[in-house]
Amino acid sequence: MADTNGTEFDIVVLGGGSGGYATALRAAQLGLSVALIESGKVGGTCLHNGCIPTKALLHAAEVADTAREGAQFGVHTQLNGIDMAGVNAYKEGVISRLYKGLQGLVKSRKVTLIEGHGRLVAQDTIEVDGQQVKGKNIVLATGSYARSLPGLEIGGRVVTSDQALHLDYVPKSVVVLGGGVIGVEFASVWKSFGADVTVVEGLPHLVPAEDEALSKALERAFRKRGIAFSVGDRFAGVTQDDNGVHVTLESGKSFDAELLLVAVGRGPRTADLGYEQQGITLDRGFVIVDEKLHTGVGNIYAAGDIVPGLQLAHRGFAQGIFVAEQIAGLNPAPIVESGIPRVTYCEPEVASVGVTEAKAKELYGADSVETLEYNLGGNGKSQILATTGFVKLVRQKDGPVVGVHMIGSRVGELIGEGQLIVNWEAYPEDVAALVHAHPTQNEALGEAHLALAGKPLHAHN
Amino acid sequence: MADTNGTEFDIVVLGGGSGGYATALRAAQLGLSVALIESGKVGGTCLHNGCIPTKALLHAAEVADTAREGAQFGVHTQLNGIDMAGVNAYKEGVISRLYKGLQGLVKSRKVTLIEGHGRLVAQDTIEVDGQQVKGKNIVLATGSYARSLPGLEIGGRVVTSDQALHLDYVPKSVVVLGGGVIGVEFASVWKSFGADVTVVEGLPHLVPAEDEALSKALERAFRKRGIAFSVGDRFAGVTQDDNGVHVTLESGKSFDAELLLVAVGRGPRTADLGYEQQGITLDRGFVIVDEKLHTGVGNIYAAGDIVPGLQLAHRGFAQGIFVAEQIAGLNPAPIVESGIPRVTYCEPEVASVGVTEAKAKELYGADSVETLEYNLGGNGKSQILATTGFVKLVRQKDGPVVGVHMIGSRVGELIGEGQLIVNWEAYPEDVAALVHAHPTQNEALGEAHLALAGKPLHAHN
Amino acid sequence: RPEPAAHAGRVLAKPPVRKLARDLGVDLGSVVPTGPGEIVTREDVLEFASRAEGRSLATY
Ligand SMILES: Cc1cc2nc3c(=O)[nH]c(=O)nc-3n(C[C@H](O)[C@H](O)[C@H](O)COP(=O)(O)OP(=O)(O)OC[C@H]3O[C@@H](n4cnc5c(N)ncnc54)[C@H](O)[C@@H]3O)c2cc1C
Ligand SMILES: Cc1cc2nc3c(=O)[nH]c(=O)nc-3n(C[C@H](O)[C@H](O)[C@H](O)COP(=O)(O)OP(=O)(O)OC[C@H]3O[C@@H](n4cnc5c(N)ncnc54)[C@H](O)[C@@H]3O)c2cc1C
Repeated sequence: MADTNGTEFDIVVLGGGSGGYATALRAAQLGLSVALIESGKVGGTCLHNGCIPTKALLHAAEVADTAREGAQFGVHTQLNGIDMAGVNAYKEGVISRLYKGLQGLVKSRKVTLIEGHGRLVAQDTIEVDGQQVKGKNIVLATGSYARSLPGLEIGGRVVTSDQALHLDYVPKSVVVLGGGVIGVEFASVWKSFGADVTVVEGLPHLVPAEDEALSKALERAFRKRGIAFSVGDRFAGVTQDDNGVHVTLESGKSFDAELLLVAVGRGPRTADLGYEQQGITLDRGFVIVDEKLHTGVGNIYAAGDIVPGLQLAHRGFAQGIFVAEQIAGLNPAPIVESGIPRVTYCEPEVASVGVTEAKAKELYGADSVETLEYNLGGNGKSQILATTGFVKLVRQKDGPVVGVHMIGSRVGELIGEGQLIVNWEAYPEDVAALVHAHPTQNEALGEAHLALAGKPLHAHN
Repeated sequence: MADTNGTEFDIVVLGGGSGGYATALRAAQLGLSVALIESGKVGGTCLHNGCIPTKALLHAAEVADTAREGAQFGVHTQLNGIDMAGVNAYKEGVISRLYKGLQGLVKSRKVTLIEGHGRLVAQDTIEVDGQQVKGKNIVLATGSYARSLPGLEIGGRVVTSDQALHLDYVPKSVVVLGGGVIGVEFASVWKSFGADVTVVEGLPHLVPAEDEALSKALERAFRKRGIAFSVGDRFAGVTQDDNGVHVTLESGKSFDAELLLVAVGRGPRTADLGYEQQGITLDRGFVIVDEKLHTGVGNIYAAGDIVPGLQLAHRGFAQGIFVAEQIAGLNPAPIVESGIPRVTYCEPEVASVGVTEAKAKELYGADSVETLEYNLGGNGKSQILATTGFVKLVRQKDGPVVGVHMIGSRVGELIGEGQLIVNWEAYPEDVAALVHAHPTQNEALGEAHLALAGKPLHAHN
Repeated sequence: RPEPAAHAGRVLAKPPVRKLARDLGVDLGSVVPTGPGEIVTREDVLEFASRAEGRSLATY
């Protein structure tokens, strides 16, 4: 471990995940001295057990689907099977290349990386294996862990994403508990890999945080793909034996499968780290902060999944950058949570930014909201990809576009454009004035804005 | 044919391709009476012999590549061959669905569609099969045809894209004359389908209209894919017999192949249509217009490929919409040609909007231009897709981003975001303030802008 | 002299300028547009913000 006795850093960051390392990298760039304390691997959940490995699995799933469905494009392809060892080697290869890159960055920016488990022991001190690391500012970024339900024990055939990412076989059948982002992504992967999949969601819809139109469309798409699901019926219990799991719901319905994936959300990793002792306010384990991500205690800030809100890696990046700039005195503009883009990488993909129709009506009044759906049936490139779906826009009447919601293969990449539109408060007319490249999928965004501006081109009035 | 004797339309449009039908649809929407004259099929080159069929072939090519390369992702896939009858059926299926949609639109907007070959016989009259169609305004949109070189005759084993799109077999080997958009797209398709391909380009680079960095990167990528090419050496001649073609270049180099695709650009379809007789100025066949697309003669406008500039379908749409709005008196803002996005759909894709580095230096002075390249090696999603490439930004020093240039698999979809940035004159800081979704490819655009704004996150300073 | 564009319904500004104004706490409707077609430019917003800052400092 780096010997830091006697040094006082400008910033000490606890936790080297998306939120923590972004803080450290940006702070170092701004000329501050930074210690980054990490007990596992820099990169955290996202790189090692989250975003990256799941998206590698999803790409392997896409490859499998493509080979399965080549005939419809006139290409004689064949899927002979999934080699999970090979899939895992590919996945680990991607992680290790990115990990190497990140380690290089941390080093080249002269961040002092301290390996070990840290605890907050004073308002300006983190203790790591008996060593005191002092900072003028402290940033807490200890991230999250896979939650379970009361009485639902993880073990054996009952797994979370942590174990699911390391399976060395494709299960014959799986029950996925939770129809949120992580649940539907794994459901999508396993179905493509040949498993029988049933998603169980207690709320009335899959991806319940999304605009209802997207939820319904995803349900239709899953039905078509043969992914079974049950909504609006809560988990009651599970038993397991050598043959598999037996899952029951409150209604009495039950499902048998080889495996149960518990994907019911992620809890903040804030227990036993000395946070409360220093006066930090926790709410159900989450660290409460103000608009500037300050905890209200000393010079202690927080970033990433421990802060209530969207649990997304790029929100962590944004908060990390924000905190570093705030500490450096740059007075950055606060992050607007609804302006953060959200992508669910199942097949078909779901992507959104800004507010849902329901939320917009709540904010602006039901009469002051206008929406428009543009069907991908009119979009040449989507036809070529043989995908269906739509773009749904939400605007304030006579005002800017406040929500972009999409479903369809590959639409996740269109959210880059969507986020500029929403965050820059563009009017439909601003977008409609710019002709989109033909034939692309992003053209569907253009067409939707043309239509919302009252001048649809490839759409009926 | 619709009986239009005696009617005077607000607008008569000659040619029902991208430019013509966009004019007609927009004008009808604005309450104008419109006649649309088309000798072939509404949709023109783009729908029937251009954008759509080529992109269908390119998608079939992607499917083939995916099946060929599944092992690297741990998926046992196999490519057993290309069934050109199947590929063509798929392609025709896409076209016919979109064609049906377009016909429905034309009908529902109450555009009078007149089938037949038209000629301009007076400043306000088009004659079609002896019938006089009169309009207060005339819009010429007769499009383009595949050009050849002097002395190079099309026929037999020497084909243009028109024939290439209808081949019922995969050639063993092809020489592609022309390394522009159409040439490299066909080269990419045929290579993926298993042919030996050689591209011959007289200029020093492939895709010579692009920023040189993209040209060079595409050349590297083609080399890696085993697509042979020769640049900076002009075509001298070709002979053909039962076995194939024998192509020679000015240097004396020669190539043998089963087929020669001539893709040396597209000429305006303006001969023998009465244009000059009515006083319209042609330059090498192109119709000369002012900023408002007016020909300078009567109320005659022009749109699409017959107007000098980018020969792209969406430019045709934009010009069509512009002309309709201009005639309707809406006084639309003139189209900035450099703001039109450009995508080349070969593998890897090439996409750009705004000006190249060279052009920017010419416009603003060599000292007033700053550029930045962000390598897709640092982009998680690109690593997952196993693609390489980069995003290159060009900005005016202390000014807005004036060019976005990209290469890599699937980057064509990122140009939607690129075009907002360039056309809305965003500063790197404007984009850098918005965190992009992780892990997407559009994140690379975000990272590039972060870096250009002086605050790289996942990149070295 | 040109009037602020507020009353004309929608204030014209390129979208990134709109966002810049919000970040700087500038009400676009109070800015005098100098761009073509009465569009509020980036410079207009920056100039307005610096004048506003000067004023608020002066009242201390
Ligand atoms: C399966 C899955 C898929 C996901 N997919 C996506 C996706 O596609 N896109 C997306 O945006 N987000 C995704 N996420 C969410 C994303 O991973 C998190 O939002 C992100 O990792 C949060 O970053 P963080 O820095 O807050 O926490 P973490 O990434 O959890 O990092 C916290 C770090 O702190 C360390 N640490 C904790 N306590 C201590 C201590 N006391 N001492 C020392 N070190 C400590 C941990 O070892 C860890 O490295 C996914 C998550 C999962 C589980
Ligand atoms: C192989 C290929 C691939 C392409 N790929 C793309 C791409 O991916 N993206 C892109 O943006 N562009 C692409 N293009 C270019 C695009 O097709 C053209 O830019 C677009 O079609 C131009 O539209 P237009 O209306 O000017 O002409 P056209 O589409 O050529 O339409 C002209 C129409 O007028 C009709 N016509 C002509 N003369 C008469 C007459 N005297 N009387 C009656 N009717 C008449 C014709 O039958 C035709 O239907 C591609 C072109 C080719 C050849």
